[in-house]
Amino acid sequence: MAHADKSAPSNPVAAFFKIEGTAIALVFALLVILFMLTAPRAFLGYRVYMSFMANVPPPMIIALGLTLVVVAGEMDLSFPSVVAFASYVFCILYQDYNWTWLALIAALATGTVMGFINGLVVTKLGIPSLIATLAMLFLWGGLLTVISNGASLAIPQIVGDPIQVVFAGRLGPLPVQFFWALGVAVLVWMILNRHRFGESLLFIGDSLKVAKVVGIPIEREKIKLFTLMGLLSAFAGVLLTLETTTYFAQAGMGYLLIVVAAVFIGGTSIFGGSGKIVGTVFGSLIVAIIEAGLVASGVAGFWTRFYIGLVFIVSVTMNAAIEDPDKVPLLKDLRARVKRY
Amino acid sequence: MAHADKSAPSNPVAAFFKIEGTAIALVFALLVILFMLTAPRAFLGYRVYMSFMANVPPPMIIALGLTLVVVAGEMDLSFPSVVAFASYVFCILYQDYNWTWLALIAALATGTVMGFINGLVVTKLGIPSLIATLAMLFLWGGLLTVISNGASLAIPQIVGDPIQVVFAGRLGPLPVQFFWALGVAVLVWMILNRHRFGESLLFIGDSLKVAKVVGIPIEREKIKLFTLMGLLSAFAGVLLTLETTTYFAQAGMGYLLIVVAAVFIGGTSIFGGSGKIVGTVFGSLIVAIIEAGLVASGVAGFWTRFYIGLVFIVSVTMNAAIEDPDKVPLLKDLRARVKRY
Amino acid sequence: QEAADSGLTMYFQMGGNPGDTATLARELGAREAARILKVNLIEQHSGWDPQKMLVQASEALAAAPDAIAIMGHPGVAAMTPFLNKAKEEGVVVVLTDTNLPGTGLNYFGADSYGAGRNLADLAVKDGKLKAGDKVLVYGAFIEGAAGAITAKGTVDYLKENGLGVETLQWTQEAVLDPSLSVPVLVAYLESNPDTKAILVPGHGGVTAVLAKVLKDAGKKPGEVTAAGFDISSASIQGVKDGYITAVLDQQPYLQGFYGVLSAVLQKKYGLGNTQMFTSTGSMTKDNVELLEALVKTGIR
Amino acid sequence: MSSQATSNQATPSTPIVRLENVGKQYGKVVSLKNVTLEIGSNEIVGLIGDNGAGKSTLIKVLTGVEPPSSGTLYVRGQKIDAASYTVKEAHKLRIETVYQDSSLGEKQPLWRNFFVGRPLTNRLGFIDVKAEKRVADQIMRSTIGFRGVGISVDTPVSRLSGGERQGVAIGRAMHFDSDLIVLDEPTVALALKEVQKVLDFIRSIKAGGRSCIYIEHNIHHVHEVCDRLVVMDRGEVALDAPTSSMTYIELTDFLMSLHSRRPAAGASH
Amino acid sequence: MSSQATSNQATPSTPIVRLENVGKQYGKVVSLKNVTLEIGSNEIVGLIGDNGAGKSTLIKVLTGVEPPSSGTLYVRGQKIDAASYTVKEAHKLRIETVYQDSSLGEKQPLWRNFFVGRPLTNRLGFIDVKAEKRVADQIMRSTIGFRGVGISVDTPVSRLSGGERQGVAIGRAMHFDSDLIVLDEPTVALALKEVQKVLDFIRSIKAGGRSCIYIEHNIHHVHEVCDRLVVMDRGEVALDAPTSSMTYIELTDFLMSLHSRRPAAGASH
Ligand SMILES: Nc1ncnc2c1ncn2[C@@H]1O[C@H](COP(=O)(O)OP(=O)(O)OP(=O)(O)O)[C@@H](O)[C@H]1O
Ligand SMILES: Nc1ncnc2c1ncn2[C@@H]1O[C@H](COP(=O)(O)OP(=O)(O)OP(=O)(O)O)[C@@H](O)[C@H]1O
Ligand SMILES: [Mg+2]
Ligand SMILES: [Mg+2]
Repeated sequence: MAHADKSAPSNPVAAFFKIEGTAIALVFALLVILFMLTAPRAFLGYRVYMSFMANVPPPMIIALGLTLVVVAGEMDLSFPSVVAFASYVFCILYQDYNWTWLALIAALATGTVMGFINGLVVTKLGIPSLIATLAMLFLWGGLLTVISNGASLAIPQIVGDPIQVVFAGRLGPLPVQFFWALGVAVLVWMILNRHRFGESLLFIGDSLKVAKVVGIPIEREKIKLFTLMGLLSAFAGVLLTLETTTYFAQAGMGYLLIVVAAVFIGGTSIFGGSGKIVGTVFGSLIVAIIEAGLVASGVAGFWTRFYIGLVFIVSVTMNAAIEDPDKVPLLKDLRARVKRY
Repeated sequence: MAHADKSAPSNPVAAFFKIEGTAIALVFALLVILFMLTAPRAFLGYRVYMSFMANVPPPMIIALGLTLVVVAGEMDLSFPSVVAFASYVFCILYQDYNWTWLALIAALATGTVMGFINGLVVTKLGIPSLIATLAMLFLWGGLLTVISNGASLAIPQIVGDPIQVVFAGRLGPLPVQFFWALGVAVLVWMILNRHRFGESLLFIGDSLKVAKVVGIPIEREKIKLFTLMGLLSAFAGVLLTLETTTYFAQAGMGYLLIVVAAVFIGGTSIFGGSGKIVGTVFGSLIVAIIEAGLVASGVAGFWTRFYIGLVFIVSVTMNAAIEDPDKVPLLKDLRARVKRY
Repeated sequence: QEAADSGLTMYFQMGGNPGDTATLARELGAREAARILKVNLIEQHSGWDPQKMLVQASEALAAAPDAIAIMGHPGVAAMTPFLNKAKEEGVVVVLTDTNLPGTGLNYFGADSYGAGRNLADLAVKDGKLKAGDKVLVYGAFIEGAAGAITAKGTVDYLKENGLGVETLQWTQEAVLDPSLSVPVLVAYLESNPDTKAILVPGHGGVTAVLAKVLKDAGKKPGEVTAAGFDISSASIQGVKDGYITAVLDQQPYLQGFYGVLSAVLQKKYGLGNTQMFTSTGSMTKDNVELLEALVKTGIR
Repeated sequence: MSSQATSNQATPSTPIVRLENVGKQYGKVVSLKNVTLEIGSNEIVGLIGDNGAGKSTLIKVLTGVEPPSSGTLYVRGQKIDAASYTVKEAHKLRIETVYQDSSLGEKQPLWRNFFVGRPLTNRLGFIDVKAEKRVADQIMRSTIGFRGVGISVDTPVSRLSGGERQGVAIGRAMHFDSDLIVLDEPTVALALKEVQKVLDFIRSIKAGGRSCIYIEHNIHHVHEVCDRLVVMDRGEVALDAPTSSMTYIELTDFLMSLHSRRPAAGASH
Repeated sequence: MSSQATSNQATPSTPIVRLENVGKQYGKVVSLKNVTLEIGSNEIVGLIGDNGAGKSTLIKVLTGVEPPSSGTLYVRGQKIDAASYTVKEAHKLRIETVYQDSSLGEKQPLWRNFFVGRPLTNRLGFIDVKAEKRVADQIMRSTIGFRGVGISVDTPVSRLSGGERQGVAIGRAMHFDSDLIVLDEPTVALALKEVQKVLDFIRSIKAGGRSCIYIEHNIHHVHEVCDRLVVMDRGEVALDAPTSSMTYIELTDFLMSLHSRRPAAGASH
């Protein structure tokens, strides 16, 4: 039996950064401080933050759902089409039929059904989810164009409607949707870490063989997973629509890389079996803040994209290094060498 | 010890479809036949095929490289920027300095160095390759726009130059680049299935723990892998440039989803440890033919994307079902039920 | 009467993705003309990728149709081999959206460069901008990208008139999901409170969120001049609310319609070398009500 | 070859499980061939045989991990529908198994591995983490092997030594007290003292009136604790007899002689 | 506690490997503590101890899988640089290991698993597949366990039974004839006859003038074939003595008494 080394300094700082999310929160804080220094006018005011809080929720909610999907060792690339579909359903029902709460329910139901079908395709046809959902991205997107006839819709009249106030209004200057996103984050955290469904996902992602052998109904849980992902994407779509009061045919497509980046910057492993919900929350914030921060800092035109890439790499590396320097091979080597000589 | 069942009919058809690539080749053939029926005007002529053979090689070569990356359980999303970078280097050296073969070498060297750096980022910083290469996609892309100032270049004068004839000329009606792509396919197949480097990749993708324990130098092999991927992407970039005689700043970006789709339609598993080179070749062809075929068949505009998604799903399912019906849970269930009642 | 029974087969490059905002009206126009003229219309979509436009042009040619409509994004040099081949085979080639100067093809679209200048001109006049005022141009500055020529026109005009021009390249993500550009532009305005105008040369979606940007940045209607392209329901609201000064319109419906029509006419009667700028008009406070109805149908 | 070809449904107590002509085929490989076997209540059955004889496969079929290719399965006299028979179903029927291949989620903490599939939840399905940790800790310390300070219930399985892992799997089986406990080479990787605990556990199964299937290559152990011996050979049951009918030496001789009596059929392939 | 505290570099034949004050720590967990140990040429050393005592960790350090946290490693008197010491390096130094955790690529065919890391290649690095298959087939059939028709060298490891897998790992060790062969619980999952083969193999190592470290919980086997016994306890060497100095009974008693003599230090954590 091994010993806990009494002499090993039980470093309280190191222990603190073992708590879920503290490391990535620090990275985010550093980024904000950096931008406060380089772009004080924008980042010392409150407006920029309000704008983030209004626009981050949709991708953040999707990223939270995707985190669960990744935990189970799967992928979902079809969410942009689900976002657009839900947005369309909501808009058209609101505009043409004057539905409000029912329109919300219909939109969510649409996303849920789409997610359910994604789940069926993945489990019943046995197609790896990455390619299956890529195909569904096209399929749903195409279907939507056919149904909507490609039109875009605007529902400016919704501003002030109770449904808009509840989901995308302002509490003072604070955009309400941000609290919804935080609510979803708490819920998803609870599901993953405290609910039997989350436990199933953890084991499914860890090893399908083990999951089967311990009696987890793999197929059913996967279908539930994709269904939930559909529901969350649809909710994101509705929030987006309520904030912009418009529907575009490509709505959601721009989120594809962003959401994927948010999940993995948050520190969730692509190999499944573990997931960091708090990480995803901050990952979404980091992804959202980078470009605005760079632009406000006056980074010259074409350099922005270069720096976005750089900040991605630095953030991920710092997140790992703060949690445990040995996770970064370069630092590990350095430490080993310093120790030796 | 188990017995081989003497009574089990050793079905020659089933055996045939166990040979690598036969199933996916059949799927491709069926697709071509389908389009011959729905769009005889285009698909009974030879010219459509010449057009494919001229345009498929770049994404096919990248997909071949990506297959190796996926075999090792990694991802590379940075290739579009590498394609563009190589294309730029080639064009500018050809145009401004009159380099020809040297321009080719410089372009390939550029891609190789970029791939090498990708490899360093993945191994030395320990960043998961999906997010690392996504970051590098932005970083390299940003750098290129800065260097090129966002300009496009055209080198129409290269038509007829030996370098163009060798790499993108025509043998009768046949585009030479297709043979280069096939050559790369053979080479990559040999590397994966017959070379020690390929064996290392197979074990690395299968289990890092096992790879370490059997003495595979994981870090070095991964760096080699990303370097090779960079080289192949650069080669694809040069072929692309030679065919279109132009460099676009966004060159390669359109390949992102296409190449990923080609690899996974080809049947390579996202979980690593195995890869189907022949599958990737046909996967690339299928991806290329779908849209053109649907368009030529007169599928009404809005429906195209819907059908692309559908054909993806049908192709992947058929590929699996032809190889072994039990791979498709739906068919397996059906068979079990039929057997029972 | 004869022309109406054309029976031609025509490949038509529509631009982005099926049904998206910058593509839809062109599709509808082309389909309408095809219906009337009994043209077998085959639609291609490139996602605005010049590379893909080239590939699709060669695929179209391989199918030996009567006519092909292309776009000029790849540039003259890249398009020349295709044009030569098409000529050899007697396939009629029509251009829409972006011109290929010097090729003498039938062209239907905006004078992109001129439209860009026009946008700047409108903004300067309506927004009463003076020399030295700081103007942000948010658009595409990468050659070959959709909107790059327009952006150049805008920037050139502003510079010629002595305004302080700042350029900001939009991202691929923001082009697809314009709401993503909101925090970026808000951050810019916060950092540069002396900005007098934001101009968006060439993107309906981004134009549509301009009102939101100004609201979020705490600007009052008219405080910062905003102008952009492509009339949409959202930009109509922006104009009504006074946040958006002017929206230029390229009337892509006409590009689709005339594109097909001219191909038929050229094939049947050899009537070619037509060039038409489909619009120089714009939407402002004065005509916004009138345009609103048409937008809902997808025609504008 | 099976000595129990005739049905014995006439016995007063119905057997806990009964396999009837069960076959299992993986592609061309036949792992089980016409196996008929039953496990009565309150008996410890030793399952032995060569590597690859089909022992683990038999267990997998029995516990719902793999559907049989042919044949029928009865639990307490009830015919089981192979299509819907899963591990979860087996748990409900009070069959508990320690599999030979690791059945632990490597990245998951020990306490989750302990309760996975059957967590302690409230009505909404939320897990009572504290209770789970407490119980897991208790079992791990009091029964199988964790006395040190290096490991706690929060340790992920990937950090455990080979024996410690096996300990978790067995502890789990001990906790979920069932009517039939199936152990597939449970003592593998265990140290001396722990092996004794496993044997004691098997005896306690018997004492508690429950049943057990015990797979083991150490004939010594099998002979020591089992009531009945079943020898498998190339997918078939080669022997099914009470332990008392054979001495340890006789059994060893029988096993050694198996292949000379039945030469490998057609090594050509 | 270690009985070999003093250096014995003065012995005529330098030991094959020598660990000096080697420690290994995983985060807070100390798996090895100041271990000093050497393996001389042509000796069979039995390494025993409780689950989690640190045996496998010791092996991993010794064979380049994990770098030690402290201490030094000598192979044939040469100091080894921990930073550049890898499994490949160990292979070059003619150390061959069968690890406790599976070291087989599940999806790969048997023949690849046999030669991986050391394939038979031509000068360009291309593998001679035919030769590899032939050799693998030969070893698998003639030494460890595959006589049936179900399995061939093309079978992926994931389809093998537990014992068959272990057979592949041992077969590999038998083929690459080395100076020091390390076996971490090699008989696990093996059937009676195959266990005998492994023991015979160990004897043949001795006969061939080579050395072996043999980790095993079955004290019987250890006592039977080993020249020297090393008992590990909580990361330290608790005993290092020639087998002849202790009878089987004495050894068992010693092992059983270990923990009563050394109560677990500070179970509070
Ligand atoms: N998934 C599978 N696919 C193909 N063959 C398999 C599969 N699983 C097991 N087999 C084969 O079935 C036979 C029986 O395997 P099984 O695991 O039941 O043996 P076992 O008696 O448990 O052996 P051991 O004592 O070595 O654990 C073996 O020859 C094995 O190769
Ligand atoms: N990667 C790791 N991280 C943390 N702790 C570890 C790791 N590997 C091993 N340990 C711990 O080190 C101790 C020694 O483990 P080791 O595998 O060496 O034991 P062992 O003597 O081989 O036991 P067994 O007989 O059960 O195989 C164990 O308590 C284990 O929990
Ligand atoms: Mg077994
Ligand atoms: Mg061990």
